[in-house]
Order: sequence, then structure tokens, then C-alpha cells
Amino acid sequence: MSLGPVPYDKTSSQALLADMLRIRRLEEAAAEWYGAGKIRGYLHLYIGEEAVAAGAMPCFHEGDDVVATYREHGHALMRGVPMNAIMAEMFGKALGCSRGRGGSMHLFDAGRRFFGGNAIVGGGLPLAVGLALAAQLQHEARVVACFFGEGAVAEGAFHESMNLAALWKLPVLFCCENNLYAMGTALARSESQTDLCVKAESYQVPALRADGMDVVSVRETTQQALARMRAGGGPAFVEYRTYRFRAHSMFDPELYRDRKEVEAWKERGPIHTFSARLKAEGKLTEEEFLALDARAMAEVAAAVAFADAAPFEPVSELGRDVVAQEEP
Amino acid sequence: MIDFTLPALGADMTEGKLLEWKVKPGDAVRRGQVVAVVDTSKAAVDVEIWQDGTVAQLLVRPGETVPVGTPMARLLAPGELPVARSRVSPAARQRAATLGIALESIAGSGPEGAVTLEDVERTAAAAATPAAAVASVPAGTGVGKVADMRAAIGAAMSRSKREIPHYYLAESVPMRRAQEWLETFNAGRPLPERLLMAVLPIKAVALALRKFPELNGFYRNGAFEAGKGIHVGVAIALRQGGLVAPALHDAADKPLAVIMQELSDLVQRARSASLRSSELADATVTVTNLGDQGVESVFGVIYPPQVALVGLGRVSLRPWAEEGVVRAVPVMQATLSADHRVSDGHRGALFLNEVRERLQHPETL
Amino acid sequence: MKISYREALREALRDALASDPRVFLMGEDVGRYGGSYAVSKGLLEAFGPERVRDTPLSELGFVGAGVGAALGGMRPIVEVMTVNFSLLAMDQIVNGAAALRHMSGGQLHVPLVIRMATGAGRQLAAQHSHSFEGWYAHVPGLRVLAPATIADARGMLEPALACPDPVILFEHVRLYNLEGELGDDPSAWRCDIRSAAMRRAGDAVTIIAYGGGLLRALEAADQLAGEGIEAEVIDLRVLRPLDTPTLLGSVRKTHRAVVVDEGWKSGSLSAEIVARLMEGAFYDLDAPVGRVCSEEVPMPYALPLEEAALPQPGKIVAAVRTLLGKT
Amino acid sequence: MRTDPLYAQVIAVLQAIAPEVEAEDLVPGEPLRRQVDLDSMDWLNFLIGLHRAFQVDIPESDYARLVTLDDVADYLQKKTGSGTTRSG
Repeated sequence: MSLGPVPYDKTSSQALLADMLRIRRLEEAAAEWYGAGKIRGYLHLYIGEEAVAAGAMPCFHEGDDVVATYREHGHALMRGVPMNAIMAEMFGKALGCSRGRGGSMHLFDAGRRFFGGNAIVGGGLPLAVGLALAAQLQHEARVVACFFGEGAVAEGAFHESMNLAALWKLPVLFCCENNLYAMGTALARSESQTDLCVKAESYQVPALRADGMDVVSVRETTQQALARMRAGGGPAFVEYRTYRFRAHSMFDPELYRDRKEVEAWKERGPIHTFSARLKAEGKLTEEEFLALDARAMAEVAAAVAFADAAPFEPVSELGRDVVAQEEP
Repeated sequence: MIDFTLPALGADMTEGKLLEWKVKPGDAVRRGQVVAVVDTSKAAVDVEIWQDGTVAQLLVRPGETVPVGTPMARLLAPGELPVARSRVSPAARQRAATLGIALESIAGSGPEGAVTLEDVERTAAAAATPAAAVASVPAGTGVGKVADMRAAIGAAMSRSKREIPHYYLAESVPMRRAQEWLETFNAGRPLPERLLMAVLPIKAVALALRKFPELNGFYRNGAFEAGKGIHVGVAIALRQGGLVAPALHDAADKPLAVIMQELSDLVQRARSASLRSSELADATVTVTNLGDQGVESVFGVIYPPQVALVGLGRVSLRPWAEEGVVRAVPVMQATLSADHRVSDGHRGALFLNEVRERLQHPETL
Repeated sequence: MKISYREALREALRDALASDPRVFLMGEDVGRYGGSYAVSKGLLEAFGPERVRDTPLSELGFVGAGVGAALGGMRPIVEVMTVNFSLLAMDQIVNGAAALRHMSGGQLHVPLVIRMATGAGRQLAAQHSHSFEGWYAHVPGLRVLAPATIADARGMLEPALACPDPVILFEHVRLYNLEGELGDDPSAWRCDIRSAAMRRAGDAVTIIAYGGGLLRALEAADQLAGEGIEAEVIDLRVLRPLDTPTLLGSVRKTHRAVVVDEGWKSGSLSAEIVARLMEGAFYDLDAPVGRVCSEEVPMPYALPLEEAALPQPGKIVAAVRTLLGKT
Repeated sequence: MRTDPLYAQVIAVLQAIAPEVEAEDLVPGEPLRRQVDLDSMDWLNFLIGLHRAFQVDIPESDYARLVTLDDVADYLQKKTGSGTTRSG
């Protein structure tokens, strides 16, 4: 796949690279601290897919809503959730962005309109539809970013949500991160129609496709979809073709795919290919790369130190936040 | 688990008042053992139990009056393991603990016989009244007692007259040989070993019944049940009025001396109100002897569910033709009241003849 | 003024839509059709299709949209035709609405009201007649209501909408045509959504019922009164959180309880209530707690079978007699 | 009425059989069984009681002589040879 010139200036370009590096180093640290027993439960890493979150998320405004999945560390980070709060949440600490109630799969930040962290495949889609319905009924211009994997298109929730959003012309951008495997099931083994755009179009939802390994493609395609939506065009669908380099979760022995396939996709890794292009275009030096990487690693190291030092929520607080404190 | 229920100690008994328990939870009991004393309105009766076992729980308290058939106690059958706990509602258990009442002593009226709060409260209230005084008064005293007994006898006899188609037969029995035999028997014996004339006809009746089983037993649920033994109920008048007819068990098998002893014992205990439940419930036939009272004959009312009653009158000298000669001979009227649903006059007559013949050979009695 | 349960619900919806622009009603056939049980009849005309919104047959989708809209600042009222259909949306209710507050560490809350018809008695067989209230009452994060009277049908919606958490409001199908007097003054129906209510006082036994079971419990209580047994009847009203103190208070007085629940016994709300009585009033109980529930069969269609499957006043009377040792 | 100790003893034996009897109601010269309801068993027990109290044998052939309380007292006096009992 040939990549064209990067259409951004040096600063913007380096910012995109820096974001991808921050995600990458965050995920690597998560794996490391999972191994050390500091992070438990399910941990789904985003390594290999960084270009999607890094490219798409900045396209959304502060007032927009974001709904994500259980592989959402990168999305949360790109949405502005502090890395300290993300790492602390994975460590299960009281200073985590969900007070230790959510963990890796349930990162939330109401202030940043980041609505999780949804670990039911497809479960976030109806939610996104409702958020968009609220925006519409309130006559507000905000849109909803709804991230989900290609596995979700097999869920009824996908179809019901596409239909509702199209029927009611709701401003939802359905961001489908197609990493080819629903856990271990390849798309072709679970879908009769493997062209996801066709599925979306069948609901009269305009569909675009992006190279999810290319942060430029992601960003441009997302902008394109959003421009139409913000003009009142109803929902849109973007398929980001991407690949995760790591196993589905820390429990996954990866019996379902060939190492060679993984290696081939790694050749197209979003960080080194983008770095190479920037270097070729004179927008990045090796020193600058190392500096960006060092900064990312420092941020991660600080986040780990913060998370490790942070207290657990006292057990006496176990019952809080189930229902409102005040009796209705 | 065995329920020990209040037995019907006779047809005229519908309820009984527990006077005293002779056992307590944990006691092993043997078949035939007296476990309680119950006032039947006729008498204070020692009630026996007919199963071996271990007392698990006493359900009725002394002083309580309960209908016939009411479970009075629960027993573990031999080999049966005790259940962990008796059925007591939590509230009742709590209340009993507060009041200091032993749960074992409380009869349960709740679901599955559980002791309920109300049972505890009632027991507490009963304990607060001087119930002990009631229990210690011998049965059969006082105006109320006599009236109760009158009512009970009335109920039983009304039922008898209402339900049983009686027929009546009478026969004169020469008693010379019996008298002579008795005089000889008694002559050599100290007073306590002497026999009364009354025991001879009892034995004769018992022996005759062996040949006439249809006069010995019960009519129940539309059918006759032959008695499992010949238990002669002996009508005993109580000094203050009323009567009971406790059983002389297996009278046909016992020597006269034994019958005499038992009769004497029965009379004494009937009058001191300490009969046993089996004595009251078991009689398969009744003999009533009003000869002492000087009457010539008695046509009695059958005591249900029995099917026959033998009445004995006074022994008196009568002109009697024997072998063509008229002599003054001691003669006794023996009568039979019998249930026509079970027997008829022909068999009844043969029976009286048998009694008469038996009394002509007192040495064989 | 005489008013039906259905009308009471409708008037409550009308008040809610009129008084708060954030409120909207959505569900299958709530608009043009007027509601499958005609509860929302006339509201489309009054408030327009934006706020009385017909949805496709997408329970998962539109209930989830309700959750999202609540997150987005609205006060949605979602109607699900029957509790049986709500199973299609249970993911959004249980994994979503109920969990979001806690899962987000208290950052989010879902002020959503879901109304659904429940219960049997209309010969609708095994896919339209069940009582799954207990399943929802199982879930922390939800508040579950069961209006059993005209006043509660009229009054419960307002506090439900004011509640910052998801509320499920069960309308028993046998009650829609129930008629009763209700004054014009809001004081006639204003109520809380946290307490049970004593509907009849008595001292011999406490009959605990809710929703469609309440009338049957009251009928049984009348019958028992004829036998000299005065039953206290408690209407749960709120199935979650249970008003345990009221239940315990009554049982401490009567020492006996029968729970009437149109759900099945196994793993049910009735089981939960019995357990709470054991936990809180064990030493006050004078008999085992009785239960009158639906027989453990999928609800059959034929009338005699349906009636046999359901709690009936006669069964309640019999259960009470058993507790009193009067079998 | 008679007040001698032997007579009193006889009355005591009688009262053991018939507790309802009051001593002052009895006429010593009248037939006893006309005054007190005694059947043959009671009579026998009365005699057994006398036998035990006075340590005398009463042959059946003597029964006919014992009609009134006076008869009984006289009979016993004769048998025991004194006005007092030999046993307590």
C-alpha cells in the first residue's frame, strides 16, 4: 500500500506521532504491569491500532460525545483523560478515572463526555444513538463518536442502532475498527457479507473506508465524514482497516492466526511507517523521534508511579455509587 | 414417630382431662406401661401405652381437657433417632424462654402440630391459675363430677337404646350345688382367701362365651368384630352414684381365686378412682349383678360397642321340681340382653343354658 | 371523579410531558397506535411525534437509546410492550443503565423511566404473560415500581422521573381497566417511591402482595374476615429497594405472613421477601412463611389452565388457613 | 350411741369401706346393711377389715349372726375376750 505525502505541518505531524507513541508506550507498560500482577482482569491492548484513535479522536470537538469499547485505553487517552487516571484505573485505584470500579474495560470521564468503556460487544451503539437523540431533541450541534470493532456488526444492537440512527437522522459517527478478528474469529468466518460498508449503506448510512494503519487516512476520512454530519446529514459510518499486533487479551494464545500474517502487518505498523514518512519529508529527525518517545515513556513511567502509589478505595466505600445518595 | 393419643376408655367417653403424667421426655416406655392418669368423668384412669418407645414430647399439660384421639405425647419408636428439635415456632420459642416455660410440656396447635405463640400464652395462663388443685382432687367427688358422669352414662345408654336392637332372655339357674361347693371351699380358708358367690357366674359366663363368640365382642362401623379375648366387664356401682364396668381380662382362663382377687382389686380401685385405661376400654361383654341389691332379675342396657350383657339377680329359695319332687332350692335369675344385629334369641337361649349348666358343676369352674 | 388505571397513567404522562421539556415518551406504537394498551392514546396529538415517538420493533435499540438519551441530559420514558419483550433489551437495562453509575465511579447516572406491562390474566400465553419483576428487582442500580392502585398509577411517574437512577415501572395488565375514585387535587396521588403501604389492617396474618396480586390479596382478606381472621395486607409498591422495615413491622405484629407473587417461586421476589422475614423477624414468626405464586409452568393459554396457574384468592385463603393450623 | 373403743374401731373399719358413713347416723341395733349400702363385696371387705383389725377369724358359718353393729361388736368382744383390741 503506497502512502502519499503527509498533508500536515511539522508540528501537527509530530503531535500525531507523539500521540501514537503515548498510546504505544502506555499499552506496553500495561502489559508489563499486568505481568507484574498490578493489573488484573481482562486487558485488551491496542498496539498496532494506534493510528485510529490518534487520527480520529482529535477530529471531535470538546462538546461531542464519545462511546468506546473495552479496548479503549488509546481512545480515553486521546480524548484527554489523563494517563495517570487511566493507569490508576487499571491498577484498580481510587484515583482511577472510574474510582477503581471499572478497570481496563470501563474507563469513563463524564467531564470529557467519554461514555466508556463498554464491554458488551455492540452495547455502546444504542447508547450512542440515545446520546445523539438527546442532542437532536436539545437542538444542539454535538455529534457522537461511537467506536466498535467489526465483531459488533454481528450483533443485533448494530443493526437496530444503524436503523434507528438513520431513521431519525441522528448525528452518530459509527467508527468501526476492523482489525479482522472478533477475538479469534476472522471476519470471513462470522459474516456472510464481509464488506462492512455495504452493511451500513443498506441502512442508508453513508459509509467510508480508511486505512487504519495510516494516521493520515484515518484523520482525513474521519474529517470527511464529520463534515457531512455537522451539516445535518445524519449518521455516517467509517470502516478503519487495522490490525492488532498483540493477542486479543492477556489470556489469548493466538492459535487462530499465522505468525507470518502478524509479521506482515507489523511491516505496516502505524508508528514506524509514519515516522519514516515524516523523516523522508524532513518533518522529523531521529533525535526528535527519540525525544518524543522518551517523553512518552517518561509520562508512562510517571503514570505507573502515580498508579502504584495511589490508594485503593476504602472497602467501606464499596456501596457508594450504586444509586443516588438521596432518596427519591 | 409415634403419636400417643387419648384412648376412648369406653363408649361414653368423648374427652378426658389429663391429671398427671407418669413419664417424662426421654423415658423409655414398655408396652402396657401406665404413662398417664386421665380423668374420664367417671374415674381417674391409669392410661397405658401399647407400644414400646421413648417419650419425645409431652403435648398435653396436666389440667387440660382434650377430646378422645388427641395426640397426648410423641414417642420415638424403638430404633428411631430423635429429631433434632420439636416443632416450635420461633416466636413461641422466644416467648416460652421469656416466660420460663418448658416447651416439651406444650401441646402444639399450629401447622404440623407446631407450638405457636398462642399455645405458649395459653399454657402460661393455665399455669398461673391454681390448676394443681384441680389435678389433685380425686375423680368422682363433688356434685359436678356426679353430674358429668350422669351425663356420660346417659349419652352412652341413649346411644345404646337408639342404635342397638336389644332382645332379652331370662333363665332360672338352680344354685344349690354352687352354694354347697362355695361353703366347702370357704370353710377351710381365712377370710381374705374366701370367694364370693359373684365370681362363680362371672367364670361361668366367660366359659360359656367360648362357645358363643357372637356374644363376645364389638359392633363397630356396621360390622361385628369378635373379641380378641374374653374380657368380662364387671359393672361396679360407685358409692357416690354412677357406675363403671372395668374388665376382668381373660376371665375364662383364670382360676376362681384369681378372679376373686382381681374383682376385689377392681372394686377397690374403681372406688378410689385409679382404674387403668385397658380395664376401661377392653371389656368385650358386661356382667351386672344386682342380686346384692335384692332384685330378682335385671334386664340391662348393652354397653356399646359391646353386643351382650348378662344380668344376675338375687339367689333366693324357690320351690323347684327336681326328679319329680318339689323342693326349696336356691335359684338365681340369669338374663341376657343381646344385640339382634349380631345374634338372635336361639343362640342367646343356648348361651344361657350353657351358663346354667356350668353353674351346676362348680368344681369345674 | 371516576378514573381508570389506564387513564391515571395517561394523565401522569401528560403532566410529565407538559411540565418538563426534557421528558419524552418512546416505544413501539406509543404514537399513532395509541399504545398497545392504549395508555398513551391522544398524547401524540398533544405533544407531537418528537416527544411521543414511535419506534421500530427494536427493544434493545430503543431501550439503549433511552439510556443514551438519559446520559445526554434527557428524561426519557421508554415503553416496552410487555416484560417478556423487555428480555430483548435486558442487556441495555442490566449491563448498561443499572451499572453505569457504579462502573463509572459515580460520574454517570441514568435518569430513565421504563414502563412495561406485566402479568397474566388476558389469555396471552407464554410470551406475553409472565411476571419478571423479580428479575429486575434483583439488580442493584435499578429502582422497580409496581403501582397497584389508581392513585399510584397516577402518582408514581412524577417521582420516578425525578429519580436520578433508572426506574422500571410495571403496569399489570389486569389493572388497566380498574376504575376508582380519584380527586382532582394532586394530594390525592402524590406519593414516594420508596415505601410499601398497608392497604388493610389486621392482626392474624400479613399478606404481602404487589401489582396484580394486591386485589386478590384484598379479596382473600375479605373472605378471611368472614371466618374471623383479620389479615393485614401490605402492598409492596416498590419492589426495589424493598421497604423491609414496613414488612418486618407488620409481621412482628401478626407473627405470620403469606407472600403473593405472580412470579414463579424458584429464585423469585417472593423468595427474597421470605428470606428477609427470616433474617429480620425470625423470632417473631409463629408459623412458616407461606407463598402463593404462579405454578411453575410457562403461562398456558386456555382459561382454566391460566387461572389454575395463577395466584387466586382461594389459594391465598388456603395458605393463610394452613399457617393458622386450620387446614 | 355406743362410745366404747371396740365399737369405734368397728366404725373405722366400716368407714374404710364406705367413707360417706357418719358414726352418729348409725343405729347400733338396726341391721347394718339396711343403713349402709353394702354389697357382698363390701361386706366381705368389711369382714376382712375386722379380721385384720381384731386378729379374729370369722367363719362363713357365722356370717348369719352378724346383722347389726351390736351383733358385730358383741361377736368381736366374745372372740377377743376383751373390750380392747390386741393390735394397734
